[in-house]
This record gives sequence, C-alpha cells and structure tokens, in this order.
Amino acid sequence: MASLELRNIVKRYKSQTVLDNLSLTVADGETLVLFGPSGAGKTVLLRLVAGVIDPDEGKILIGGEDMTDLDAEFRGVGMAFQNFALFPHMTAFDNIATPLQAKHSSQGTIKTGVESVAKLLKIGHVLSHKPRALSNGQKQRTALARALVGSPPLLLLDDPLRNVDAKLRFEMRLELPRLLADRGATVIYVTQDYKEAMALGDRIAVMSQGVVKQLGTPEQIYREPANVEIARLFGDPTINLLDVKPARDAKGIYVGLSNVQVHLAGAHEAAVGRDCVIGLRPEALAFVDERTPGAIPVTVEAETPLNEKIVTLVRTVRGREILVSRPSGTPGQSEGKVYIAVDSKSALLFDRTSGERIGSKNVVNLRSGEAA
Amino acid sequence: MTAATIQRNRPSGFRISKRVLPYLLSLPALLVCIGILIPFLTSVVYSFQRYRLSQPWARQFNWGDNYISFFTDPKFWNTLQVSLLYAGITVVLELLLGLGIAMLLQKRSTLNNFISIMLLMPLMTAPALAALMWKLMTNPGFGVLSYLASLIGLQDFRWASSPSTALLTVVLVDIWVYTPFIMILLLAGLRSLPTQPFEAAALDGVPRSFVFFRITLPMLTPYILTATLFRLLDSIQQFDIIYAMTQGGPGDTLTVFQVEAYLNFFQSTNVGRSAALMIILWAITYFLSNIFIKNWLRLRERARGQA
Amino acid sequence: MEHTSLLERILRGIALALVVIFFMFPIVWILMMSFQTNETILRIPPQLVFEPTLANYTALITGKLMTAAGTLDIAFMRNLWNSVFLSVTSVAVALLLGVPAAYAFARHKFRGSEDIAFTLLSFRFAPALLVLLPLTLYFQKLGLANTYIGLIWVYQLICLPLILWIVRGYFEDIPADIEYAYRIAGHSWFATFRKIALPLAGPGIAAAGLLAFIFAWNNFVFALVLASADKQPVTVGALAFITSSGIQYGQISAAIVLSITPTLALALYAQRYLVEGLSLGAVKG
Amino acid sequence: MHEKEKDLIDAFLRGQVDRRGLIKGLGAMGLAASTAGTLLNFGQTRALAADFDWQAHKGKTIKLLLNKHPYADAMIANLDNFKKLTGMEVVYDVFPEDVYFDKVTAALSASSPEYDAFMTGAYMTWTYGPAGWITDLNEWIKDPAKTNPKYAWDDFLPGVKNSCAWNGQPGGALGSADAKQWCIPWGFEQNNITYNKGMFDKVGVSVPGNMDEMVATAAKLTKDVGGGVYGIGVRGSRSWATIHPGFLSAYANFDQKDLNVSADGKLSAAMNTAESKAFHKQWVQMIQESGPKDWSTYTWYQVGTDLGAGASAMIYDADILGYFMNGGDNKMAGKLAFSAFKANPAAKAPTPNIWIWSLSMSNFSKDKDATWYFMQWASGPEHALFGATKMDFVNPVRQSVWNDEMFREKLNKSYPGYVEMFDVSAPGASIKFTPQPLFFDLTTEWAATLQKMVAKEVPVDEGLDKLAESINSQLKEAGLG
Repeated sequence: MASLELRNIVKRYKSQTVLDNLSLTVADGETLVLFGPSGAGKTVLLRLVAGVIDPDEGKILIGGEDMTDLDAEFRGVGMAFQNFALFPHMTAFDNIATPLQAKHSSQGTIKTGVESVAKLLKIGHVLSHKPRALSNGQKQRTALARALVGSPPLLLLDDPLRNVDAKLRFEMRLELPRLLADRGATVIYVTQDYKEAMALGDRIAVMSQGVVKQLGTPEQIYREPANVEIARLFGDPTINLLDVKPARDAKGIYVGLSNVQVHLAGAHEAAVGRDCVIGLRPEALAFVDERTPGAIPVTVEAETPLNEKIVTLVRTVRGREILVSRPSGTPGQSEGKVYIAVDSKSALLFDRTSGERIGSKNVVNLRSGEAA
Repeated sequence: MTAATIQRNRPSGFRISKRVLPYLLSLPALLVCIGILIPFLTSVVYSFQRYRLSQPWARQFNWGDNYISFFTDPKFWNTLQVSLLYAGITVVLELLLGLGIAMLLQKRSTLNNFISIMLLMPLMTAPALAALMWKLMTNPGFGVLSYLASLIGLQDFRWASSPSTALLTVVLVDIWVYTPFIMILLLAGLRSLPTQPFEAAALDGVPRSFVFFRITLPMLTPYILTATLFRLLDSIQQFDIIYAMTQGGPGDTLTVFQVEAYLNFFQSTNVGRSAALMIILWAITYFLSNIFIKNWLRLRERARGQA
Repeated sequence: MEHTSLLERILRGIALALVVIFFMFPIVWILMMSFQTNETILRIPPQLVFEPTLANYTALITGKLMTAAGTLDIAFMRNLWNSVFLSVTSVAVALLLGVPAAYAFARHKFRGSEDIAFTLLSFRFAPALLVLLPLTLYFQKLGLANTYIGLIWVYQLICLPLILWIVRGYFEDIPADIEYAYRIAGHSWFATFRKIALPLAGPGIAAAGLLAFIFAWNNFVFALVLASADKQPVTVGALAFITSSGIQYGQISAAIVLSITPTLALALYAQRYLVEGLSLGAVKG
Repeated sequence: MHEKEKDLIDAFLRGQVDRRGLIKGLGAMGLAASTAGTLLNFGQTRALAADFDWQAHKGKTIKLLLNKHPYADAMIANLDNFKKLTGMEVVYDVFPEDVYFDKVTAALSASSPEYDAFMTGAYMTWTYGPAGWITDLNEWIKDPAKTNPKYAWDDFLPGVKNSCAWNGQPGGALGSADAKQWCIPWGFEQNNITYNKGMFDKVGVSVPGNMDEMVATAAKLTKDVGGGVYGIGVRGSRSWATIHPGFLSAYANFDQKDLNVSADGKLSAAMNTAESKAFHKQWVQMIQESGPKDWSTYTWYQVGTDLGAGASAMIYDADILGYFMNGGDNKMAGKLAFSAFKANPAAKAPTPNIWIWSLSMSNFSKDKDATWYFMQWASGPEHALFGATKMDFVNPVRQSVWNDEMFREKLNKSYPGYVEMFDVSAPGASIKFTPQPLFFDLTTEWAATLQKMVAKEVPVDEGLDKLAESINSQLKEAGLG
C-alpha cells in the first residue's frame, strides 16, 4: 500500500555526498521520525521521496511501486515545509485547496474537503486571508492542512514546528500524534527536537552526515544510543559524559569516579581496560546518604527548575561538573557537600576514540524491525 | 484509507523529460538570437579585410592590419580612453544617484509611486531627441539653462562646445536620461527586500550607516549588478547623445568607439576599420560583462544566504 | 522607520525636490515649448510668458506642417503607429521567448545553462553598427528587408537579453519550496509555472517588459536601415522637423510629448507592479 | 479643363502670349495664380508629349529615395503631371536629412534594388561612383532616343554641371573630358553673406568686402549690437559640413587648395602653406572674437536659426539658408539682405564653393531606362521653372530659369539683392575640393583641427602641420599618396 522503501540512495551536490548509500523502509501506517542536526541530509531525503529532486543512485518505492523517475505530481504524497511554503498570492482556502484542484475535484468536494480539514486544524475563520495576514501559527496550520487535505497515503512533514513559538509547539506536539493516527497515513517527520521525535515517532532514524546512525523505537534510542553523539542529542538536561577506564574486580566491572569505585551492572566485558566515556543520564543520578555504597562526594554549585524537574549542577572533588535531575517536589539539597549515586544499570559506556557504545550491535542494516 | 493509492494522478500521454525541459524552455530564445550570430561572424571577417566601399577593387584580406594599425594610432588610444572614462563616470554617478533616489522613494506611498513613474519620463524620451532639446537648452542665446547659469554667475559657460566642459555636459544629459533606469530597478529591489532584518536592526538600535552598508547594500547587490551591467553595456556603446550633442568634438574630445565606428562606416565607408573598432568594443564589453556575471552569480548566492 | 526626526524629513524632502526639479525641468520645458512656435521659443533671453498655441499638435495630428517653405506632408501619426506596433509586438515576442528561458535559467541549473544565458546576454553588446551591413545583406536575400517581421526579429536583440536577465533575477528570488509545494500538491511543471512562478514574478516581468518597451521605442537605427519610410518609428519621424527653414522646435517638442504619452500611460497603468518589487513581501523572510 | 483655358495656354506655349499675359488671362477666367501654374505645367506637359514618346514606359513603377527638402516637396507637388505624361507610377520614401545619408549608404552598400533613383550631394558621389553603386548618366543624356530633345543639357550652369562629373581618378579634375556624369544637378547653394540689415545700420557698418573687413565688422557687430547678438555665424561641428561652406569659399579665394595632385596622380596635403596658415589664423580669430559661443556644435540649422531669430548679425554660409530665414515665421523674416563675398582683396571675383543637391541613378535599379524618364523630367526645364516660380526651388541650376523674368521678379520682390548676389558669384561658383574617396575622412579631421585651434588647444601653425602629416599618412595608407 503506502509503505516506503529507499534502496541504496546516493545524492551528491558537486563533490559533496549528502546521502551516502542510504536504505530505509517505512511500514504502511507507520510514523518515522528523521532526527539529526542540520546538514544531516534529512530534508534532502524528504525531497527525494517527494520527487522534487532526483537521487544520483538508488531507488524509491512507494507502496511497492518504483517511483524513482516519476515527477512529484504523480507520487501522491503530501508535504508540509519547514518554512510553510504557502503561496503568497492565494488565500488560505486556495492554498489548502491546491491538492484537491489538481485532482480536478468538483467545487463542492473542494469546499467540503478544505473546510473539514480547516475545522480540524482550527483555522476555519481565516480561510479568506492571504498568508501575509496570518500569524505564524495559522500559517503552520494552513501548511499542514494543505498537506493533509488530499488524504495522501504518504505524508512528509519537514520540521513543521520549527518556526512556531514554544507555546504553539507544545500544543501541536500533543495534537499531532492523534491527528496523524486518525489519518492512518504513513508519515515521515523531520525534526531537530528530540522531544518531538520521542513524542511522535513510532520509530526514529537518527541521521548524521548523510547516513542513518541508528534506527529504533524512541525507547531504544534513549536507552541504548548507538554512540556518544546520539546519547548527547537525546535527553534534557544533556547526558553527563566522563572519561573513565573500566576495570574488573571480584564484584564485576567498575569504573573510578572521584576516587570512588562504581560497579556497573549492565556493563559489557569488552570495555575492560579500554579508554572509555561513561554516559550518565541526569535522571539516573540520585542524591544519597554518605554511607550508600558507591556514593560520590560532590559540591552543589547551582540549582535550576526545568519543566517538571529540578536540575542541580554539582562538582566532583576532581572538579568535574555533573548534572543531576530529580522530579520536582522531591527533597534535595541546594548547597554544600552532598553525595550522589549512580543507577548502575542505566550507565552507558562508549569507546573514547570511536564514540560507539560498547556492547551495542553495530547498526548498519536498518531494515524494519532489525534495529538494535 | 484503503483507496489512498488509487487517487494518485497517473502520468499520461506525452511527457517531457526533466532533463530536456530546461533546454526546451531556453532554446527558442537562443534560436531567435542565433540568427544574429551569422552577421556578427561576417563582420568579424570584414574586420580582417582591407575593405573600403569606395575602393571595391582594393578589397582583400589584410589579416590583422586593421587591428595592428590601432596600436600606433594615438586617435585609437584616445577613443579607448574617452570611452572607458565616459562609461566609468556615467555608470558610477548614475548608480549613486539612482540608489539615492530609490532610497528616497523607498517608502510605499501614492506620492512616491507617482514620482517614481514621473521620473521615468526622461528615459522615455529618445536619446537623440533628448540631446537635441538639451542642445537648445544650453544654447548661449535661447537656452534656458545657459540663462539660468548666467543668473548664478556662470556668464560664459560653454557647455558642450568647450573641450573642458563637453564631457561634463554630455555626461549630464546621459545622467538625465539613464539614471531613471537604475532608479527603477533598484527601487523594485529595495522594496522586495525582506523586512525582518531591518526591523530587528531598528529594535536593536543599530546605527543607520551600519544597516545600510551591512544589510541593505549586500542584499541589494544583485539588483545593483543587473542595473549596472546593462547601464555599462549601453554606456560604453553610447552614440545617440554624444553624436547629437557634439558629433565627437570639440576636437577629439568625445570620439568614443561608436562615434568613430559610425564615422568610419557611414562617412568614410571604411568597413574594415569600422568592423575592427566594433570588434574591439565587443571584446571589451565581453570581458567586462564576464567579470560582472561571475560576481553576479557569486553575490546572488551570498545575498540569498543572508535573506 | 517611523521615528525619523523632523530634520531628517526636511532634508529628505529637499533632496527629493531637487531630484524632481532636475529630472522634470527639461520635461516641463519641452511641454511648454510644444505649445509655442519658434518665434517665442527662440527669444533672448528665454522667457516664461507666451501665448500658447495648439498649432504644433494640429500639424502633427493632421499631417500638415506649415513652414516658411509652404505646407509639408508629414507622416507623424504613421510613425507613431509604427512605434506602437513595433514596440508592442517586439516586447510581446521577447516576453514569450524570454520568460520561459529566464525560468529555465533560474530554476534548472542544467549543463551549460550559464553559458547559454551569457551568450544570450552577449547579443546585447554586439553594437548595432557591427551587424548592420551584413544584416541588411542577409535580410535582402531572405526577403526580410522592409518587413515588420524582420524588424521585430532584430528588435529581439534589444528586448530579449534585458527581459531574460531581469526576469531571471525575480524568478530566482522566489523560494523553490513554494514551487515544490505546488508540484507535490499534484500539479504539472507547466501549471506551476503559470499559477505560481508567473504571478509571483509578475512585477519583475512588468518592469522588464516596460524597460524593454522603452528601449525598443527609443531605437531607430534598425528601422532606418532595414525598412522603408512607411515603417519608420516616431524617433525617425521626429527628425523630419529639422527642416531647411530651421529646426521646428515646437513641433519636435510636441512630437516628444506625443511619443512619451503611450509609454507613460503604460507605466502609470502598470505602476503598481513596476515599483512593487517582488510582489508580496511575504515571499521572502 | 475648359477649352478656353487650354487655348490660352497653348497660345502661350506657341509664343503668342507672354507669361504675364497668360497669368492675367487665366486670372480673368477666375483661376488663382497657383492653379494657373499647375495648369500651365499641364499644358507644357502636353507640349512635351508632342516631340518625344513619353509613354514608352507606361505602366511601370519606379521608387525614389528622397531627402526631406523643399526640392523634394516641389517635385512631389508636380508629380501628377509626370504620371499623366508618362503613364508611369512613382513611389517614394522621404527621410529626414539628419539620417538621410545613412539610409542611402545602408541601402546602396547592401546592393538593394529597392530604390531606382535618389537625391544626393555631389561629394557623396565620390564614394558612390567608385563603389559601383551609381550609373554614369552620360549614356542616357547623350542618347537622343532616350532623352527628350527639349531637355537642353547645355542649359545647366556649367560650373554646377561639371561639379557633378568626375572621371573617378583621385584628384582628377571635375568635368574633365573623360568624366562620368555621376549625378544631375537639381538645386544648388553658393556660400555668400546673408546679413541683418537693421543691425548693420544700427551699428553703422557696411557689408565687408574682404576677410580683414569681415573680421573687423563681425567684431564691431558683436561689441555694439547688444542683446547678446554676435557678429558672424559659421558652422563649427566636427564634420565635413564645417569645411565646405564659407570656410572653403574664402580659402579658395586665396588660391589655396585642400590637396596637391602631382604629375603622376599622387595626392598630398596642401593646407600647411604660409598663406593657408595666415587665413586659418584670421578665421580662427574671427570665430573666437565674434562667432557663436558654442560654435563647435554648430551645423547649418543652428547657423540659420540664429540669423532668423536675430541672435546673429550675419552668416557666411549657404545663400539659400539666408533665403529661407528671410521667410516663414522667423523673427527676422523680410529683414535680411544678401551679398556676395570676396575674401581675398587681390582676387578678381568671389569663388564660392557649392553644395549641389542632385539626382543619381542606382546601379541596382531594375529598369534604368524608365528611371531615366523620371530623372530627365525632374531635372528638365519645365519642372525647374515650376519649382522655381511656384515653390521654393532655389537655387535653380538652369540658366533659362535665371533668365526667367517672373523668377527674377519674385526674388527681387521678397529677397532684395539676392539675384544680384547670385549674378556676381555664380561665375566663380564650383566645387573647390579635390575629388577623391577619402573626402569625408579628411574634412572631418580638418574640422576637428579647426575646433582645437578655436579652443586654443593647439596653435594654428602646429595644428595645420599635424593635420597635413596625418592626411598624408592616410592618403598613403589608402594608396592615394
């Protein structure tokens, strides 16, 4: 039906390779989030799928049908652009109606179609306005409505919340999943915001420099990031990263943190004796009593509330800064000397040179369902 | 949503390949112009001949002689110098003036729009006729401008008839006729600039001069280059105004390329020499516009990056 | 922008007034001369007061010119019509050819696109004089000499590069995404060109069209050399008032006024587009 | 036409009634003089038809290229008579003088068969002839089968007629035995003085009799007339046209030449003699002191306009320019007077250089015989008389017209002194240039040099030496020197 398959896609601009032999499959009805820093190739990938640019190599299959050489208008996809790309000389109504007009629908059908999608997106009252008279939020909804109105089996959303304010983004982040689920369409959603990615994606493909570094469910990406970079991209506050060199004793594998031996329950054998970076999520750290085994003495430097959490910046005796977060309302200490302990199961170990997580499967073959 | 794929449009019948399309779009324009290439090449051949219409029996190839003779001919160097000087002065002055006027009229208002259209009127006057009128207006007796000049103490200002002021006068007429051309292009450019950077700068209290040099100018550069390019091409080939005002005089003060080539062709009927002069002019314009286009493309990219 | 100081507004006003005086004074003077005869035009010193006469316009419109040497037939209205016809058709053809080409250069960076674009531009700087003699020869052989079609073809040298390069810039200023959005919505490239690119670049096309029109209007060397008297434009026609009994400044002025009028009307009509820049600031930023 | 009128006209043509009687008679019948003129011409047309087969080219069409000029206007006004006489159709293109010669050059250089005959100046035939664009008309003039017996080739003023004939050899004498008749003179201009009588009287000067006097008179006029009026109008633009009127006429009066022709036909510059330098100095001084302030932009129409509008006190230029300025709506209409001018006190008579509007036949014409029919009619005695008496066809090139009493009377009435001036200067009137193909190159450079001298950019002596040097090298380059 409207599954999407990309086979060995290569796209170059002049000498620069933007997409490097990329393969990816999205199941019918699935929402795949493409996540990564700017310049990772997400937008290019989306445009290749939409058909407005052509790959240098590889094939694009939509619903099992080879569409590589087909022009955009024949692919039947819907797309919302990051900068909205509304037609400035048309009213919101006409903007939204364009996909229906292309199908030569009757005036009545067009009117019903546009009005129902506008109602859904709460922009029914501005349909007669031209884009310049719309607020950013209304523009964004108009753009979305235009992408949705034709009920395309494949929806491409290019960071649609990028250019709207925080409040609206928050609202939409709640609204969108339901909206997309109702449509039943296959969705590819590009974002740079990990929370959006986590909230919307059935699966997330983390891209960097033209390749997919990791593909998996939001849970997998968060818990088992393939490398330091991905670990750093997901999570707020950012993951703490400290240089360590794991060793083994009778109790198992441990690392030294501020002269304290911290044993790691889930650590991989391969880490022993290697130069590593340990990744500690701030929420995997907790303030503890001095006597708790593996308690690390630190000094509290600062404390900030962040959303539902309180984030504390502490400093180890060696002078390394660590972020600790705890849910709001739970007791903590706002100054002086304290002790923290590590949830040893959730600690992540990365090779210091390659940045790869030690123990992760090498994520290369990213066919659906085979993720790490 | 089962019907999803069925709704999709199907490519039907004749389709133009994406790769061929741009060629198809630009080809007609090219074909229409290419016809001109043949006369052009014929003229290149002429330029390598000893070819005076009044001495048909002596027509023969003399290869580079027409060109070589220029190198030792002080009149040619004078022509080159005057042409470049004229083009340089007019383009720079018209650009500055055109930019200034465009900025004065930048704000959208009925009055400004009206003024900008009115200012186009000199451009709508055929240069040859405009020059005729200026000649009358600068006549020492009947000329209103000479009269006005005398009122401010310039009793004996000789306008186009004195070697020291001829260039100035002709430049003045050129400015009068062609500044509106630059003005209208830059005005359109100014008014299509995005407003955000300016609003932001105004909010931040950034000095005006900084805004002008760091935001306005760079973003306007593509428009400036287009306008300047066309003005330069026309200016270095100026004929109508100069010929109607002074016929290249007084002395050899204003014997620019086109005037020389015109006299060589229509009066001396020395086709070979005239063609050689024109080819050199063509080469100069080719060279100059090449530089322009290269920068144009580069600056467009940069301006787009900022916008 | 709202908070300009009073001093600045005064200075801007003065500057604008000076600009208007410099550019409009000769036009006003010409307009005044068009209502005078040589007798009042040629006074020392020149004077503002005169008894206006419509004789010049009557002469131009009826085609009868009274001079010292008697009544002369003039074909000014015919010249005017030729100018209108030649300029309108030339610009129309140039738009028809140039706008799609400009679109191709702006939107599709295809192999050799810059070279082709530059070649088209370079036709602009082949001086007319350079091609005149061979052109006349070839036109004669092709039967194009003394035909409107031939003239319109040659006028493309003036119009086409101008339109091509100005319009191209406007097309490039339209964000590609807007066009992509329309394509993705299911429309062909042609529909996209027609419904999106053309309306958005409309002001640029209007401005380029008007400038091309003006340059075509002001040209006369091509028509002079390639066509007979009945196809001469107004620029050649106005020179007929340089008669053996003196330059008929009044009539030349009236001729200038009449010849500006159609272009001015066109400009005023298209005013909104000409000075608007890329339509709708919303396109950018 | 009524029989009575026809009879009267025929009587005139038979010599039984004189011209005045004819006009009177026709006037008595209620016909205006101008209509009478046309009728008269019609009668003459019928008379012409008697001795010559004018209908030989009936039904053919020829096309003319004409300059916007009173001569062309006069011809067009009378054209119906030609059409009736021959049954031919004549179409024509008229171009303004400013662009006329460009159009001619463009058409001829492209070997265009469009135009059969065209108006030209004699100087231009020095290019057109050797270029092979025009036809030697002797072939027709001298063929009695093709030329109407009443054409009276001998009636043309010899100086003018000869000035239109050249053997094509650079430096070859005009009107020599082997000369080709490149064109037929139509109307011509002598360069003489036209002056504002009122201004002369006001300042108390009389018409100058030589160059010294002209310099002094012009200076006095400039000083004393007032109101910004200057003494003498002469042309000054960077063009051959600056050299050929007053300047060359006076120059030739001092027996100076533009070029020397050696025994073996080689040309060399002749304007750097001591006499020439002295003359140039005077001329330059005169312009500096009493010429128009923007002299270097002056073409014939500025010279004429100034005189007509009362901005200058006299001109030394084409006599017909003065003629036209004495009429129409010019401020000074009727206030101008004419005088021949002899620059050299030692010279016996004036030697005006002349400009001749003439008719040439295109070599690319498809039917030269038919074209010749038009040309002989247009330059024939009847049309010349019609143009001279009914239209502004001055100066006529036929002696018979000058002898015509009605013509002389018309001139004497409105243009006092004009006929007298003509009679004095006509014997010495001819083209004073040496015919050669570089005519325009050399005269343009000469004019540019004059401009530099007047602007004091170069001293006269040095300027002339340089000019001569440059001209010699150009002549050599062209294989003429």
